[in-house]
Amino acid sequence: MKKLSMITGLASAFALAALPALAQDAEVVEAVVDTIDSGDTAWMLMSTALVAFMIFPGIALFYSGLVRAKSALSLIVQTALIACTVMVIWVVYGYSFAFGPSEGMFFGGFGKVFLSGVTADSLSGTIPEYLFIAFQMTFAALTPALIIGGFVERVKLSGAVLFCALWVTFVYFPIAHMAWGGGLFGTWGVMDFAGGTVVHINAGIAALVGAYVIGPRIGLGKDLMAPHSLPLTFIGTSILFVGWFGFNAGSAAAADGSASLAMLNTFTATAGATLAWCLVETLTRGKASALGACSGVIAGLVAVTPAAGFVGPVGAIFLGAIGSIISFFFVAVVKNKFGYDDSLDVFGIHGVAGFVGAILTGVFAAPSLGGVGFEEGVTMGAQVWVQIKSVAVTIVWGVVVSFILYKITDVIVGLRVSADDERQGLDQTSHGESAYHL
Amino acid sequence: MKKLSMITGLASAFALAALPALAQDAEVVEAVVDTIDSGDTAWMLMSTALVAFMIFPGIALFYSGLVRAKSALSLIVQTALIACTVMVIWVVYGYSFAFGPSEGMFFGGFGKVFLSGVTADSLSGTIPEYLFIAFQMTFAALTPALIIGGFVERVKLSGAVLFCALWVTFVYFPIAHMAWGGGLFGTWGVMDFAGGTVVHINAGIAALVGAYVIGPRIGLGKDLMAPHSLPLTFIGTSILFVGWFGFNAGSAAAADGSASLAMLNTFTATAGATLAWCLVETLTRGKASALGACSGVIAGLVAVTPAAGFVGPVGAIFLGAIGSIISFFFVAVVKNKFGYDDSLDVFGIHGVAGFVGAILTGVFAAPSLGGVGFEEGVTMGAQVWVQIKSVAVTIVWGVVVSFILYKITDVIVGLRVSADDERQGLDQTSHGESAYHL
Amino acid sequence: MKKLSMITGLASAFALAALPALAQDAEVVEAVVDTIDSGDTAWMLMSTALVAFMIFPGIALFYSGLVRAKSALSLIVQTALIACTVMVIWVVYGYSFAFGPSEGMFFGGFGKVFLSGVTADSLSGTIPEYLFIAFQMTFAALTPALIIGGFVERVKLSGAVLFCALWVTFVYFPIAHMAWGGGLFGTWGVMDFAGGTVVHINAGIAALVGAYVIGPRIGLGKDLMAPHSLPLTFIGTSILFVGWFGFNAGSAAAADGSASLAMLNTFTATAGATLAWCLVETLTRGKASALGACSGVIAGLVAVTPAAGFVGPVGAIFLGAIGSIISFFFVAVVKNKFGYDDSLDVFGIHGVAGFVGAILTGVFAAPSLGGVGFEEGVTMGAQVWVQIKSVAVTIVWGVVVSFILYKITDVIVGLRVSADDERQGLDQTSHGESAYHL
Amino acid sequence: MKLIIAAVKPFKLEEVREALTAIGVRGMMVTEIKGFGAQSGHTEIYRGAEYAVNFVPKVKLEIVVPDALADEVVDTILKAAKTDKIGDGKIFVLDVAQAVRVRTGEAGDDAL
Amino acid sequence: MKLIIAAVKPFKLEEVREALTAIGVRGMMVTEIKGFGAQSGHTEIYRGAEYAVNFVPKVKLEIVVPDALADEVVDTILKAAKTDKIGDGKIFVLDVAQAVRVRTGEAGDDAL
Amino acid sequence: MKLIIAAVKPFKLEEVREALTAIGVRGMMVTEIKGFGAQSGHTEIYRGAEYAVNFVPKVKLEIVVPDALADEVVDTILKAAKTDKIGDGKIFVLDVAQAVRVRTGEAGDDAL
Ligand SMILES: Nc1ncnc2c1ncn2[C@@H]1O[C@H](COP(=O)(O)OP(=O)(O)O)[C@@H](O)[C@H]1O
Ligand SMILES: Nc1ncnc2c1ncn2[C@@H]1O[C@H](COP(=O)(O)OP(=O)(O)O)[C@@H](O)[C@H]1O
Ligand SMILES: Nc1ncnc2c1ncn2[C@@H]1O[C@H](COP(=O)(O)OP(=O)(O)O)[C@@H](O)[C@H]1O
Repeated sequence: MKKLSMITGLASAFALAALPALAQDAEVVEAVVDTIDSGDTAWMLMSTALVAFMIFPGIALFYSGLVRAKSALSLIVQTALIACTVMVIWVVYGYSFAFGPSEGMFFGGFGKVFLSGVTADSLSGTIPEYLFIAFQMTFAALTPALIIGGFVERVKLSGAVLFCALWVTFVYFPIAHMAWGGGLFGTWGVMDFAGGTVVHINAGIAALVGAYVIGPRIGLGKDLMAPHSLPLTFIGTSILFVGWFGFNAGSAAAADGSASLAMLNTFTATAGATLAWCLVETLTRGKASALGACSGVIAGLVAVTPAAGFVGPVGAIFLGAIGSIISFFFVAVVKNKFGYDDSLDVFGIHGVAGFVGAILTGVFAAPSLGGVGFEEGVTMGAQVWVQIKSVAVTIVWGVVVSFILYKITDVIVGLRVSADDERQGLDQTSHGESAYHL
Repeated sequence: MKKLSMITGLASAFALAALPALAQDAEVVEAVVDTIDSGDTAWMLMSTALVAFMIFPGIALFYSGLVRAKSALSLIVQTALIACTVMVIWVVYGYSFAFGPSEGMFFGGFGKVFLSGVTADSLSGTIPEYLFIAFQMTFAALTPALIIGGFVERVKLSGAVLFCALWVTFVYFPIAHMAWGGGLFGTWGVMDFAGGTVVHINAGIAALVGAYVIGPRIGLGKDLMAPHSLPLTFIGTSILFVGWFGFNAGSAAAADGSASLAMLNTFTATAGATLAWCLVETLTRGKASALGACSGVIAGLVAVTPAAGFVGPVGAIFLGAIGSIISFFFVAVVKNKFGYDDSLDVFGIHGVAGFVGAILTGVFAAPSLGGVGFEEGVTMGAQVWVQIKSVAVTIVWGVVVSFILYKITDVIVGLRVSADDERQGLDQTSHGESAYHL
Repeated sequence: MKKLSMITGLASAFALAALPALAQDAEVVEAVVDTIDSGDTAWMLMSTALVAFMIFPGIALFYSGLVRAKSALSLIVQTALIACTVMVIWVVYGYSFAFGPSEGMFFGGFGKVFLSGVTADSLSGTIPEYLFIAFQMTFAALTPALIIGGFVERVKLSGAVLFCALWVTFVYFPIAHMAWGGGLFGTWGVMDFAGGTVVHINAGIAALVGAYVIGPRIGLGKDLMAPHSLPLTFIGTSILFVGWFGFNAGSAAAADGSASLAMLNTFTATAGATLAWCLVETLTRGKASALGACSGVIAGLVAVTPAAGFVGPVGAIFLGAIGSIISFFFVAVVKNKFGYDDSLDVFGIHGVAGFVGAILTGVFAAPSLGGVGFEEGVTMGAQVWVQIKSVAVTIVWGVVVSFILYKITDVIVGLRVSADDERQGLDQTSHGESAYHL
Repeated sequence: MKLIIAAVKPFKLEEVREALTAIGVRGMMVTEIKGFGAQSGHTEIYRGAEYAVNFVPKVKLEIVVPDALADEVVDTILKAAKTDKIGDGKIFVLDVAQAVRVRTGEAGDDAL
Repeated sequence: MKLIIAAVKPFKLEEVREALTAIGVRGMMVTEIKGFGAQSGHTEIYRGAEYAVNFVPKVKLEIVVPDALADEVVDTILKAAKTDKIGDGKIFVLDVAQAVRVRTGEAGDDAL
Repeated sequence: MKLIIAAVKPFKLEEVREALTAIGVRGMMVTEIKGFGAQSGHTEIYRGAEYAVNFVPKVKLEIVVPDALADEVVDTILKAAKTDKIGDGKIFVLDVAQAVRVRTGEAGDDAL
């Protein structure tokens, strides 16, 4: 709830002074805004549906199109079951762990397990608490679904689902609490408008660790592993793009100027990033590609996520472009020097553009660069330092805990299918189906 | 209009006492809420677009992917022309028949044919009446499009369109009037938040009768009739899922706590249902499938439709799971014992999960199970009895009238294409096209 | 901004008298409506996302499915890069040229380059100016993306992008200023609710000129050039349909009765147009086709664009049907008599249905035909004459300037790829990819 | 040994395969092809553009069998693929010089 | 009888079919294949991953004709499929022992 | 000249192609086919409906080579395609009467 309170408070204070998101006393804010606003509620209902759209079918299609036809359905089943599992966990204890009433730095406590105490009248800022729960649930369900891009075409369904259930419990909820639930990062005054750290860096790290633990696909670097359907990937990309308006502008938790700025920035950062990726492609190999355009779109969206309501529309173009170019070089050059198989570049795009976005939010938020400015008394240097600190905590936490959870999962249900099953394709061997009968 | 008035009234009374939807004197309610609310209007505009999205392309893709490639386009053309025909009928007389001013139990009368008397200033609760007309129009257009899943790959286009035109006139409008227009079910105090009876049971019944009258596909049980593109079906499923937020949360007719609860329940019921279907698949045959996940999603959405604003988020998980499991056994076991070819399981999923949802709404609405409770003085048993009665009326009406209308259609334009045309595929023979030229 | 002010003013005055959109003194209106309305903002946030959805992936898929598989990705890359380029241009100078503070008839001036002076507090009517900027940006980005349908499978990527950058600067921004920015058409009192002239006629003309300048595809009339995936085209069509609710109902710039009417009309006009196209197909060649249904949908949407908030729901059915039938005959009969290759019928549908819609808006707006009526003292004849005049100016401007810009582009980067590249397909030769690896 | 090539109607594939299995054929290669012959194709119209599709979908079976079995295979396909309508297909027989099984290296009739 | 197998460029299919029809060929089987030969393939790059696609799309025609017609068929394909650029394709001729029409059971040249 | 037809496992295609190139084979035609043989297919279930898919995906290679090269080609494929598991495939050898290169009109071994 605090996330909302904060940003709502921020929004109303917008005309007077631009403040970064920081933890405030929730009760005080609630005393001020204690009636429902139907306009804010309308926008948050819609934003929630938009983020749901990013999961079903956004990320599933984006990923499904990128793998070989024989595993196209496995990404769909994995995404669906992971997201559904997290939704159940969310109402059982996830919401409480992340946004519960406890004053802890890392943990929201058990006070709201089974959503206890919440009714249709409960408010969170100017919107019903049920709606805030639903909105935040979509974030929690989307994030682990991003991770599976790191080890496609070889992971066991049960392994993927179990790992994600553990991961949200021991990584996502604590870090969400730190960032939005009144925990550590909040007390530091981190600026993370829509979850660059909690969602993207977090997922990128877990995917990288997973790619390392699970090992590369059989035939990597030898067999043709070209995307089986780029139109499918493009549909997925576009749905992610449109859904991201709910993700970013919805994070204002209101239908106001801050949401509007976040939306405009989401457009311009994406535009800058897409043009940048295609330009670099053209310069380095003579051709701009459709997968390049899609990759640029995602890189831009990731980069602008923490910055959406804090920077100006022109600054966002540069922010998106920088995130995109660095991701490009990571994916096209750096990655090839290492042996790991982060198959769909979850780390290369979500992780890398996530880092860039988190740091640059602290830069482009400066009023001199068109941003809304820092909190009273905070300098750009100080803000960048806070940004770096919270990214660093996320990385360390993510690497260590994810590694342990992969190992535990491997022991309990196993992480990888047999070589024969992998060669035949997961659709046949794990799901008993074929994607196409044309 | 009454549906809206009711639920709007309900919503504002939410804090005081939880009441099932029941027919009230519309004028009285309107006297109270007679100004437009821009937030409610914003959400209903969006909800209307979301339900439209369920038709174009939601249900069309869901169905199209499930048939063989040679008939992939026929589902698209049929869906489009049926929906468009019903939209025209709706403004001509449909709205009047369903929501017209008459006091009848089964019929709204002719008072609003051609939308006579409606202007841009007319209100329906807190939203413009034009918007209420548009919202309800999408329900009327979607429902018959569901039916055609019962007899795919063999029905004549003209037969399908004519039947649906007759069916909305003699089945949908009367039952919508009974449930929402101040008719029979309303006077009984039925709880049907978003149309489980009017839409899903109704469509399931008509599809079953159609499958029986039209007969099975040539080669059923012998030829490979596997879905030609499960990715297409998954896109359709996801769009149905996202559109359903408009369907369910939009049925609150406002951007408020009731809509928020309906949205959250739509998520959790779907999650419970999807996990349940895949779990049962895993237990019975060792593999969870993509089509299983899609089927679970739909079963959950159908089951929660009547319950959306009445049950609690945890209750919804169970409600979805139960609806899903019963649908699974129906589709995978019971259906095979009979010879009919309800090709895409419209009855098996919309009908069966629709029954389960309608009955269980009367159970899970109990405050002891986390629901919002029954109307003053109504017991769980009494409510369940009302639910059963309205389902029963719908079934009897649907079976009898649908059967007659199929026969009439068969006489006028014919229902089934020739065996040769069926074998070559409807795309070539009815539409002169091929879905793919790869 | 004036567009918004006008229509907002209109909306509030709706109860008293129905007025066509006309240029008013912006300051006066702003003095009246100077506070943000969260409901209007919520709807406009959503409308903006919906129009974005028309670009990514709406129009790209619609076009991509219609070409041969070997060029399927080229439409995606072109759409993406054109839209992103225009977004950058928009915040740099486009918004200023179109909606800037200058009093000119054709040009908004440099007063708002780089969005100078706009903050999160700036309002445009009842919504934040940032949001108005974003909403209008999606129109500016969509329109040139429509044009490329005129010369698919043969245009150079750099040529397409450069042409579109020039075209928005010298055609779109001036005409948008004339229609909505307080320029020429506004002073005439044109009725163009959502941009029939600015968007559709404009794009149709440019496509036709492009098809003529660039020349037909190799093998036209000899090789099989059937759509490679009509399901893809249908998905695109449906997304355009749903996105168009943002386009049309969003053009009310508020969540009110006018938006509701616009939405309802968008439905009924589409229904009329789709039925009409398929009926004519059935009468002329015995079969209704899926591509016919998709074409009818688009023709109806185009025709109702200028009329959306001005005509009645029944009038809209006829307006859509007339636009559809005339487009059909143009595309199926007239076009074949000429040698040009407007490959995806941008002129045949957007241009032709655009003309029909623009003219008929002046007819069906008459109260006697169920419309909201003309401005005080304006007769139907006078209004039709204004509609014709603004269409004529658009055509002349569009033909002349577009032709010059194509020639300039051809000199600078070239417009057409080599015959060998065209034969092999743009995906391989321009983008280094294949759409499918099945 | 003989290579028997047969072009038949797609919906007859299963029936033919079963009939052949019944007489002891243990392997074949199946390809989806476009057939051209007496059976005419169809016309597709996309908006104004009309295309004559001159080919009809068929499946091609290629079966290598010992000489002794060849006639029976031809007869069996003849019977199973027949619908008595135009476009039922053709069967061609060619001589095969050698056959080898990859897994074992067996050659000649043993490889089949 | 002869079986004539030809691999040609896809966009030449219609031209070849028409030329063959003109000289009296009444049937053929057409398959989309991946060709490998002197004409080189191309490279595709997906993000960092580069794939050499060594095959070039071709169509394969299989035509059975009476011995007397074989040379003319070969010549006709030669002429119609030629673009004088690398990758124009190959024609192979094989002996056919027997041909049968499924619909009628006719055998030999009558079946063609 | 000989026509060598081989049905092999799809993921072995690249290896076989490389091995053949190494011994001087300069062309081939590759087709995706459905194989039927000792290797059994699989079952797919869609809701209640169960389908036995009796065919296994294979690729078919067709290579025409001078008589002298034929045995080496067969041996090379044997080695490269082998996994020692069921379904490794078959190789068939047929006589070719004539070969022509479309581009140049060259005939016989020169055409290969
Ligand atoms: N001369 C031929 N060479 C190769 N294939 C042929 C030949 N004639 C026919 N076919 C194949 O047989 C199929 C059926 O032949 P068709 O002439 O249409 O009917 P029918 O077999 O009834 O005479 C064709 O589609 C084609 O694939
Ligand atoms: N020895 C061969 N055996 C079978 N098919 C061949 C052979 N050589 C070439 N082909 C086929 O002919 C096509 C064209 O051959 P290629 O060598 O590329 O060009 P060209 O015919 O101009 O010499 C190849 O793609 C392949 O399908
Ligand atoms: N008699 C045959 N004629 C033609 N193709 C055959 C024949 N037998 C096998 N094949 C092909 O070889 C493939 C492998 O054969 P199979 O019997 O499954 O395994 P194995 O080669 O290990 O004995 C089959 O899928 C089929 O394509």
